[in-house]
Amino acid sequence: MSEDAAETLKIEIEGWEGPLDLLLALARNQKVDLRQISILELVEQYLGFVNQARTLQLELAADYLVMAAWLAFLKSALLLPRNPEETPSPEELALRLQLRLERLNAMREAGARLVARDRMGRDVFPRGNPEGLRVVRQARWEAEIFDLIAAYGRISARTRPVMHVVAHRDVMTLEEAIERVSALVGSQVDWSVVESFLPADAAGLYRKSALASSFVAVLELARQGKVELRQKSPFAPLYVRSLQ
Amino acid sequence: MSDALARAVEAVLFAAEAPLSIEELRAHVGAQADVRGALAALERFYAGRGIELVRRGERWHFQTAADLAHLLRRDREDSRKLSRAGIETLAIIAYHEPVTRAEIEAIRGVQISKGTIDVLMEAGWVRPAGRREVPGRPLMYATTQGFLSHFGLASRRDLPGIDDLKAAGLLDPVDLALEAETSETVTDGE
Amino acid sequence: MSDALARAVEAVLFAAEAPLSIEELRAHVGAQADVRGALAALERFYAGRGIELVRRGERWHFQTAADLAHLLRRDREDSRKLSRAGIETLAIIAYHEPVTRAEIEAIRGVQISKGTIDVLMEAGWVRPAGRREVPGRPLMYATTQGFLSHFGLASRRDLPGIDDLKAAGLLDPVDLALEAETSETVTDGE
Repeated sequence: MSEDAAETLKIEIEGWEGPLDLLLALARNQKVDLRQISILELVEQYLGFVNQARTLQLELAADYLVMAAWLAFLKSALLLPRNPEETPSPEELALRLQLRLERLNAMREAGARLVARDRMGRDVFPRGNPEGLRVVRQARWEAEIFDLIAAYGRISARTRPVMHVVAHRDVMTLEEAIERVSALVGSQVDWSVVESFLPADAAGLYRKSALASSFVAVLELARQGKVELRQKSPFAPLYVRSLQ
Repeated sequence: MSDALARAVEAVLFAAEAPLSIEELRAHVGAQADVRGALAALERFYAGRGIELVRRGERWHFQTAADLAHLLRRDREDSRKLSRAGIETLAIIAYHEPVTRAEIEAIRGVQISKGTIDVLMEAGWVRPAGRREVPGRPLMYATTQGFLSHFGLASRRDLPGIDDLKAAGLLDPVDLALEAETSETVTDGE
Repeated sequence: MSDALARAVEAVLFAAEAPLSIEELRAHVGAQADVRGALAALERFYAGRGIELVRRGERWHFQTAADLAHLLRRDREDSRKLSRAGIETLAIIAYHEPVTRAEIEAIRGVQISKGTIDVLMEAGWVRPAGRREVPGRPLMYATTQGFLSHFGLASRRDLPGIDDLKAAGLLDPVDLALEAETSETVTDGE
């Protein structure tokens, strides 16, 4: 390791971005194509740097020491009589290291060429005051005539005075019942149950209606003094007799 | 005037954020430069192109040719369906025009937002139609020719009347309509 | 290609605030227009002038000629001064995309701080580009249209030296390159 390199390294110790970065800098000091690099020489330089840092009592990050240990192992593996069974071989490990250095070097150079290009806003400029392009969005509103008419129907239905329409049912009105009972009661001499005044064919809802109306009719006729009523107990048959 | 100078003035004017005076141009391209000559050359060069070099007072700048302004804006139509509030409001205006917003609300039984009538005006179906001569002089609304043609109507008289709506079952209160479907003994309640 | 069309494309590109694609240009000048032909004509027309028409990715825009930078360079500091880590990371993404953070770290030999990629994304040069379908599904990164525009590249094929790097196998992962090398050695040896 040359004196010069050691001096440089001493000064720049803060600047390295990790062991691979340092290795690349050392490799470039060999001033040969990275493909021709001597890995052994590189290992010597790296270990020399680490030792120097130790003697200067500089604090080295752990990854530098890990790399130093690995390189020391690689060095001995490359120098000692090899065990052919051992994989990966030390040569392969050395090649792997060399490939990694080549890759990092390639990207470092590519980055430098990239940032040296004519860059927008630094070397070339877009128009300073563009008029700008405008997209004018227009809504095309859609509705069908049926939607319109149905909507009006809906509003009218919603807001017209509410009319409750009761579906028509067959009923016997009170007037009808009074007439019937008045006519029939006169033709009977003895007590008769209310049900006997209902139309013979009355059935279902109509019969219920007729019964209710006839009941109210006999109450009305009794009030008028035209008939009298008799019932033995609550819910027992109700008897009617003419008073005339 | 050299070609190199015209190129320089061209680039400086292009990149400038505001029109530049002769002095400002000189500060970029050289104090001794025949900037006026370069500007004249550029003016000729760009005459009739999509870009023009124009003078505003004592300042110069590039702008797009005025007759191409229509290309710089692009219309895009999105088709959108009218909301329920929108269609109901439109229906009320069509059947009752001219009608104020308060009257529309009274008929709908619901308040309408400002946006609802705006949308109908944007669609070109509704227009302001004078003011009602009552306190506050509220604006009245009516339908347009565009409304008639969109809905395929020759005139507003073509809108189905209340009797037509009733016959079509469109006026049935909801609960009755329901009963009509479930029972056949229903007769007209009126 | 008509002169009228070249004028129209010229005006639209000139007015645009960002590079435009063929489709975007068509939206302004007419769907059937031979925009490509017009662009070629404009490119020839502006060659060597102070303004140039350039393609960046699939988009086109006008910019000042690079050799006039000295007239235009603004006094302000380059606000996009990148750290060395930033430059290397950007180069690795550009030459290897799409690439994961672990792959970037493998090439650089150090961990990259979260901020490094953030700065590149904030500059608009790098974007997330899906996930690698390996355990952990790491995010991949790639460059953007803005990257091409900023560095004056018509496409990624214009990246400096990319063909040589590819031919030398320097853009392959180390393990792949190693396989190639060792298999060669093996065949040599036999």
